Amino acid sequence: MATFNIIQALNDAHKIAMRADEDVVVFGEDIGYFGGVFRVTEGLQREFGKTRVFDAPISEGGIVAAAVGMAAYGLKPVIEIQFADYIYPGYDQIVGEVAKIRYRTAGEWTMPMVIRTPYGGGIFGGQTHSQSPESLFTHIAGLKVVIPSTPYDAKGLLIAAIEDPDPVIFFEPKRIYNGPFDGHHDKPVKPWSKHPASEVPEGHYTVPIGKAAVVREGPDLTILTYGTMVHVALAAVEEQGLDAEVIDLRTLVPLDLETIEESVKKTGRCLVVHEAPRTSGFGAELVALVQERCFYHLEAPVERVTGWDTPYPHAYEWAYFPGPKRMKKALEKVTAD
Amino acid sequence: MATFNIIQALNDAHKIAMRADEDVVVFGEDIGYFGGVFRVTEGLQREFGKTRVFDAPISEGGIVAAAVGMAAYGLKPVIEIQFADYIYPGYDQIVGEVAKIRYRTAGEWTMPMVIRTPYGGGIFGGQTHSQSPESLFTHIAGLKVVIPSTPYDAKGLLIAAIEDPDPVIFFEPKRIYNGPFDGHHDKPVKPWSKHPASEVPEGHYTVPIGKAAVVREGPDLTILTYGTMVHVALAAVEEQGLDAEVIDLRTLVPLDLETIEESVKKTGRCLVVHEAPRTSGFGAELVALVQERCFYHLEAPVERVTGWDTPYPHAYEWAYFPGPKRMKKALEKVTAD
Amino acid sequence: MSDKDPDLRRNAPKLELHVPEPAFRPGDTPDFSSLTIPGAGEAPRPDTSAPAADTHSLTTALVRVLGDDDRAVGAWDPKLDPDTLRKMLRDMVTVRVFDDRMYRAQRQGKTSFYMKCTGEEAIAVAAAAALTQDDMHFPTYRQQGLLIARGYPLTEMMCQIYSNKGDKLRGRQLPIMYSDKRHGFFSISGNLGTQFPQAVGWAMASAIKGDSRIAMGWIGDGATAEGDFHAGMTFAAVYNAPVILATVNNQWAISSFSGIAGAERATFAQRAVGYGIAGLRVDGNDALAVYAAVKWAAERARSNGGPTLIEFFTYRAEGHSTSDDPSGYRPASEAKAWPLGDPIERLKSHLVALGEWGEERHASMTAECDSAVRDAQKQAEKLGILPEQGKDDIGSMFEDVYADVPWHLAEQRDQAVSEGGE
Amino acid sequence: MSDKDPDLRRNAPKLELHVPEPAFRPGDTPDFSSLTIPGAGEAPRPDTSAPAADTHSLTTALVRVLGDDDRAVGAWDPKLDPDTLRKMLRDMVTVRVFDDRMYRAQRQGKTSFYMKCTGEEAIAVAAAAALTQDDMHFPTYRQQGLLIARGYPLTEMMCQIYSNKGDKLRGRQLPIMYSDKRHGFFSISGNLGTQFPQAVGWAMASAIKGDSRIAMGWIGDGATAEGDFHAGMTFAAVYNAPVILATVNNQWAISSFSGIAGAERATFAQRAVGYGIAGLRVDGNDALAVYAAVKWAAERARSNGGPTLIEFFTYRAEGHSTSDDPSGYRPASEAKAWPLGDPIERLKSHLVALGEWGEERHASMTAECDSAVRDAQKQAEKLGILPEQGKDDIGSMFEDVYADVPWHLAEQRDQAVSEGGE
Ligand SMILES: Cc1ncc(C[n+]2csc(CCOP(=O)(O)OP(=O)(O)O)c2C)c(N)n1
Ligand SMILES: Cc1ncc(C[n+]2csc(CCOP(=O)(O)OP(=O)(O)O)c2C)c(N)n1
Ligand SMILES: [Mg+2]
Ligand SMILES: [Mg+2]
Repeated sequence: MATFNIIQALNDAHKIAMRADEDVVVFGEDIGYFGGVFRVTEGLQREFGKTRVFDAPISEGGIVAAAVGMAAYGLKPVIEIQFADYIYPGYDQIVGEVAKIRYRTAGEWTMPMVIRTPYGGGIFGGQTHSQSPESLFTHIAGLKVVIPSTPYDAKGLLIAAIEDPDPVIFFEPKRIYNGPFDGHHDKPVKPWSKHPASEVPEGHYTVPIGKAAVVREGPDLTILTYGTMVHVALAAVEEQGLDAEVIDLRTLVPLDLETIEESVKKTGRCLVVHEAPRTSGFGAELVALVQERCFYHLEAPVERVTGWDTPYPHAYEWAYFPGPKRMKKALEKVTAD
Repeated sequence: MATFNIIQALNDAHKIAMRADEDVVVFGEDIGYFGGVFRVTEGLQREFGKTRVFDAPISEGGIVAAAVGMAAYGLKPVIEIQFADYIYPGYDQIVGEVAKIRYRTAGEWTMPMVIRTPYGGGIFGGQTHSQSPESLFTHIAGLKVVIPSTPYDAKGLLIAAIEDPDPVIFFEPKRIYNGPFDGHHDKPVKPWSKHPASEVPEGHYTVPIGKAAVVREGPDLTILTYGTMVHVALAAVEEQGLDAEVIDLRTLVPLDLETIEESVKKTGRCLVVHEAPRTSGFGAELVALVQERCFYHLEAPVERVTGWDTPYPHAYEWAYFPGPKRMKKALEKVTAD
Repeated sequence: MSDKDPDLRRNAPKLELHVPEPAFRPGDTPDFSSLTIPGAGEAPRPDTSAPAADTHSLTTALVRVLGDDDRAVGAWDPKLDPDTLRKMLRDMVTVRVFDDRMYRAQRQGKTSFYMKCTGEEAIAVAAAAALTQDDMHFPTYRQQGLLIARGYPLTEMMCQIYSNKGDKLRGRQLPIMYSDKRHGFFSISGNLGTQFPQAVGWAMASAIKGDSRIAMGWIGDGATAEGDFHAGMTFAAVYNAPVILATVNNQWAISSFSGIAGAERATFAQRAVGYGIAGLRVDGNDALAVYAAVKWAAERARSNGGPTLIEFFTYRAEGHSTSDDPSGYRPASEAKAWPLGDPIERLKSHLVALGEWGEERHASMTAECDSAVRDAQKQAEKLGILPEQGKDDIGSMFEDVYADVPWHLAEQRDQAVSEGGE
Repeated sequence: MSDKDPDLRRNAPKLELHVPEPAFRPGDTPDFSSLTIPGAGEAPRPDTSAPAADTHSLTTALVRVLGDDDRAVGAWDPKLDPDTLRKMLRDMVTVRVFDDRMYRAQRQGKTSFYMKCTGEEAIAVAAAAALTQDDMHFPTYRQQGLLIARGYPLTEMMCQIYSNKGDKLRGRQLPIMYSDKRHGFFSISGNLGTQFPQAVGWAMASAIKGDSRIAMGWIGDGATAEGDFHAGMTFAAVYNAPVILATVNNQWAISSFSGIAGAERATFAQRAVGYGIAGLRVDGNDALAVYAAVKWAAERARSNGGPTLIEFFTYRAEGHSTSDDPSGYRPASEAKAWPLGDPIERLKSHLVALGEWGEERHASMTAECDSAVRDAQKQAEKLGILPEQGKDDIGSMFEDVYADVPWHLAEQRDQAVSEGGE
C-alpha cells in the first residue's frame, strides 16, 4: 500500500474518479497546467486533457455558476476554491442555486458537484488564508459538508463525494496536508508516513458520507471534532492521561448523531472542539443536539474549545488557534468531579 | 404620541437620523423616488435630496462596497437590501470588508453603517422572499445583529444602529411590518394600533443595542426569541395558560446573556424559538450558551422551535412556519414534569 | 487628510454626484421624440463567421426588419414563411391572453403572485422559434413565451402558478418560477442574474462533450448590474462558449429606470465590446428582428464562433408584478407613448400586409387562444388553487432536499406530519 | 432532450471548448516579436473634457511617451521637470531595493510572506506623482510604490511586514497588507477585487460632500474577473464618480496568464467602452506615460468629467509572492524577453538622454536608497521580527473587533490572557 499525504490522497481520488467517469470535470483557479497552489490537481490536465481539467478566471461566483450549468447538463464538476476564505463571492450561487435546485425543481434537476476548498489556520496566513467557515454551509439545507482528517479518509471521502448525488462542500484542513499536527507549533512537523492512516489503498474505495469515526475509545468523556483538530484533541488527551473517546465527525451534514449519542450516553461528558469562531460555529449545533438528546446522561455542561470571536490575527496565530493549553483547561473543566 | 406601524417607525427613524447628521446617506434598490418596495424610505428623497437618498443598481455587492468606500470617507451609509434573501451577492464585502476593516486596521478605519433588510416568511414569498439568514451574520466577528419586533423598538433600535460606531445588520421582520402576528394565519390581521408598542414618541430616542427586553415575566419557563416569533410565542403562552417569561432578544450580537441567564436560572426551563432553519441556526448558539451557563439550574433539555431544514416551500408556508401547534408541543415538552 | 495641494485645488470645482433620473415622472407627459429610432432595414448584417469586432457597430444600432409600412426589409429579413409567422403570432397572443387570465386569477385570490410580460411577447416567442427544441434556455421570470412557443402545456404552467396537486414542482416555488427539462427551460431562480453564467456553464458542458446543442441565457436590464452578468460574459468570452446571452432591456427594473443600470452612457449591447464578443442591439418589439438576431447568434455559436450578446430593446408595458403599481414612479401613459409599438400589432399588420392575415382571422384566432387558456384554467383549477394547498402531503416538504431523506429531515418530517401542518 | 432537429444538426460541427493557453511554457523560448507595440508618441491625446467615446480608440492603442531613443515624444509628454523625474526614479529604485531586502527577510525566516512588484515600479510611483497627496488610493498588494512615493516611512512598512511592536496594525494583517489613512492608502484586503468598487464609493462620498478630492481604485488583470470589477465599473458609470479605475495588466495571475481573464479577445481597457466611460491603455513600464495618463484622468475626474478606466500594460517580472515559483508554469527567461523593458532603466536612460543624469549619480543614488532601506530595516528589526511576536499583549487580539469590547470578547480575552497565548 502506498503512503500518501493528504494532497497525494486527494490527487489520487481525482484520478480514480475521472478515470471511472468521463463526466467528471475539474476546474478552478491555477488548477490546470500548474496543478493548483497546493498541488492537489497536479498532473490531472496532462492525463485528462484541457477540456476536462482547466484554469478558471478569478471569479468564484462564475466558477460555481459554471458548475451549476454543467451539472444541469449532466456533468459532475469538481471545483476548487483556492482558499475557503475566497468562497464568499460564490456564496449566492451556492446558497441560492446549488443547494436549492433539486428542491425547487422537485428533483427534475440535481446538482451533483464537489466544491473543494482548503480551510483553517496554523500556516500564518492571516485573516484571509485561515478561515474555517463550515457553519456558514451547515446552516444551508441541501448541502452536504465533509471534512477529512487523514489521507485515508481524504481519498475515500472525496471519491464518495464525487459519486454522491448531492452537492458536497469538501473542506480540506490545509494545516495537515503534509503531516498531522498535534498543536505544538514549536515542535518539528511530523510527516504523514508515521501515521497509520497514511496507508492508502490503491484504486477505488469510499469512506461513507454521513458516518463519523471513533478514532479513540474511552469512558472518560466524549470529544467531538473534525479536521486538524482531531489530531490536536488526540494529543491533548494523551498528554492529559485521559481515557477519552474521540469522535472524528468527518461529515457535518448529515451528521452521524447516532455515534455521538451512543458515546455521550456512555461517557456522560462532552467536549466540542473546532477552530472556527465560537459564536454560531458548528460547535453550537453540536452542543444543542447533545444536550437535547443526552440531557439526562450529562454530568457536566458540554464545553466548547474554539477559535475566538475575532478575525484570525496574523501574529497571534498561536494565541488564536485552540491549542494544547486551551484543550487542557477545557478537559479539566469537563471532567471535573 | 403617534401610533405607528413598523414601516412608519423605521421611516421616522431615518428622518430623525438624517436631520441630525448630514453624513447619513441612504441608498438601495428602488428606495429613492419610489420610497422602497416596502415604503420604508418614502419621502426621504423629497426631503433630503437626491445626493443623500438615491436608487442603486441591482448589485448588492456594489451597494455594500460603495457603502464601505463612503464609510471610509467619513459618511454613515444606511443601505437597504431589498430582501434578506438577496444579501448573498454582498456577502463577501460584508464578511471580508465591513466586518474586518476596523480590526485589520487597528481602528484606523471604521465602518459605521447600517445594512437594513426585511427577512422572514409568512407572506407566501416562496424560498427567495422568506429567508431568515441571521445566523450567517452572527457567526461573523465584527458585525452587530439587531432585530426589532415592535414599532417602538424599530425606531429606537434603528436610530441607535445609525449612531453606533460599528456596522449593524438590521433585520426587519416583514411579516409584522403592518401588524403583529400571533401565528394564526387564518384569523384576520390585527393592526399595530391595538398594540401598546405602536405608541412611538416623536423625535429622537434610542433603544440600546445589546439589551434584551423581558416582554413577559413568569416563573414557568423562559422563552428566548426575536422578531415575528416574539408575538407568536406570546400568543402561544397565553393560549396554553402558561406563566412564562418571554425574552425578546432584540440584539443577537452582542447578546444580552445576563438577562437570559438570570431568567433561566429562575425558571429552570428554556425554549428557543426562531423561524430560520434549525441546523446551525442562532438557536443552536442560544442553547449552547444556556446549557454552558445554567446547566445546574436546568430541569429539562432546552428545546428549539424553528423552521425546518429545508428551503421555504411556497405552498407549505404554514407547515414550515413554526406556528401555534409546534409551539404548543414544545411548551408541553419543556414544562413536562 | 492633511496637506491638500492648494495649487491644484484653487481652481477645482466642487465635485458633484450625478444621480440618473428618468425623462418622465408621474404627472409628466411622456414624449419620446428625442429617442433616435433607426429605420427598419438600415442595419448591416455581417456574416455569422465575421470577427466579433465587425458586429460592434451594431451594438449602438438597432436591428429592425418590420418597417412603418409593415413590410419586412433589409439584410436581416429572415424571410419566414407565413405559417411560421402565424405560429409566432398565435403564440404571442396566447402569451398575452394567458398573462391576463393569470393576473386576474391572482387578483381573485387564487394565487399569491403573478408577472406579466406585456409588450415583450415577441422576444421569447421569436427566440424560441429561432432555436431548435433541444437548445437550452436559462430564463428569467419574463420568458413565459418560451414555454408557450415550445408547446409546454398551459395547464402545467397554471398548476405551477396555483401550487396545486398538478404542480410538478410540488408547491415549492413561487408562481411562474417554472422549470421543465423536456422543454429546455431551466428552473427560474428568485435571485436575479444567477442563470446568466449558468447558461454559459451549460454551453461549456455541451462543448466539452462535443455536442451540438447550444444555450441561451437571459437577463433583465436592471439585473445586468449583478456580478453574475460579468461572470457570464467573462466565462463565455474566455472559453468561447456556444451561448447566446440576451439582455431584455425593457427600460425598467421595478421602479428604477435603465439609467440606474448604466444605460445613460452606453447601450447594454455595447458591453460585448469590452469582452471582445459579438454584440447586437435589436428591436425587441419586432418579432422578425428578434428571430433573425437569435438565428444569427445560434448559427455562430453552433459553428464554434462563440458567444453573442444581444440586447432586446423593448418596454415593460405593465407593472413589474402583481405586487407593483407603476403609477407611483412613471406616467401611466408612458407605455402608449413608447415609440416601438406593440409587438403583436406589428406582426399582425405585417401578415395582413403580406395578404396572409385579416381582422376576422385574427379575431377568431384570438378567440381560440382565449378559449384554450380558459380550458386550461378550468383543468388546472380542478386540481386546486393556492389557498387550498399546503395541507395534504405535508411530508413531501422534506423530500428532494437531498436525493435521500437524511435522519434529521426524517425526524422533522415525522414531527411536521404529526402536527398536521401548522 | 428529445426531438433534436435533424435538419439543423446534420451539418453542425461538434462543439469545442476553447481553453486559452499562454504562448510559452517552461522549456519554450519566449519570443514576443508578434506582439505589436505601437511607437512612442503615436497615440493622440483627447482633451480631458472630451466625450468618453473619443478615448475609445485609445483602449486598443498604447499610450507611450518614452521612445526607443529615450526621448519623450508626442501629445502625452507630461513635460516634467528633471527634479520630478529624479524623484520618481529615486522612488522606483527605493521600491526595488525595498522589495529585494524584504524578500530576503522572508527567506531568512523573519516574516511569513512577501510580494514584490518588480517590473511594475513605474506604475504606482508615477501614479502617486500625478495625484495630490490627499487623493485616496484603494490599492492591491502590488502598489507599495504609492506609499514609498508619498513618503510613508520605510520603517513603518517593515514593522507591518514583521508584525512587530512597531506595527500600527498590531500584528493583525498578513505582511504587506498596509493601511495608512494619512497617506491616503486604504487598507489592503486579502480578498481580490473588493477595493475596486470601494474606491468608487469613496469617490461618490467626495462628490456627495462637494469635496475636490478624488479616488483611485486598483485591480490586477486576473482579478478583473471578479464581480467587484463590474460593480466598480457600473457604479462609477452610473453616478459619474470622480474616480480613476486602474487595471494593472502584468500578464499573470499566479500561474494563469491574462487570457484566462479574457485578454485573448479584448484589452482590459476596452471594458470602458461597454460602460460608456473613458478608457486608456498605457505602457506601464514608461513612467512618463503612466504619469500623463493618470494626470489626464485626474483632471477629468476633478472637473466632474467622471471616471476613467486605465489599463497599465506591464509584466510581473518575478514570482507572484514568496509562496510561488514561476518556473513551474512559464519560461524563466520570459521576463527578460518582455519587449517593454525595465521601467527603471527606461526612466534612467531618459534622464541621461536629457543630460540630467549619469551612471555615477545613479550608482550613488542607488547606494543611498540601499542604505536608507538598510537603516530602516535595522530600526524595524529592533522592534522585532515575526517569529518573536504573538506572545505579548495577547489581550490586544480582542480589541478593535468592535469600538468597545463586548462581554463575550472580554471573557475570551481573559481566558486567552490566562492561557498566556497558546
Ligand atoms: C439578487 C436580487 N436582488 C434583488 C431582487 C429584487 N428584484 C426582483 S425583480 C427586480 C427588478 C429586475 O429588473 P430587470 O432586471 O430589468 O428585469 P425586469 O423585471 O424588467 O424583467 C428586483 C430588484 C432579486 N430578485 N434578486
Ligand atoms: C477572492 C479571491 N480569490 C482568490 C484569491 C487568491 N489569489 C491571490 S492573488 C491571485 C492572483 C491575482 O492576479 P492579478 O489580479 O493579476 O494580480 P497580480 O498578482 O498579478 O498583481 C489569486 C488567485 C484571492 N486572494 N481572493
Ligand atoms: Mg427591466
Ligand atoms: Mg496580474
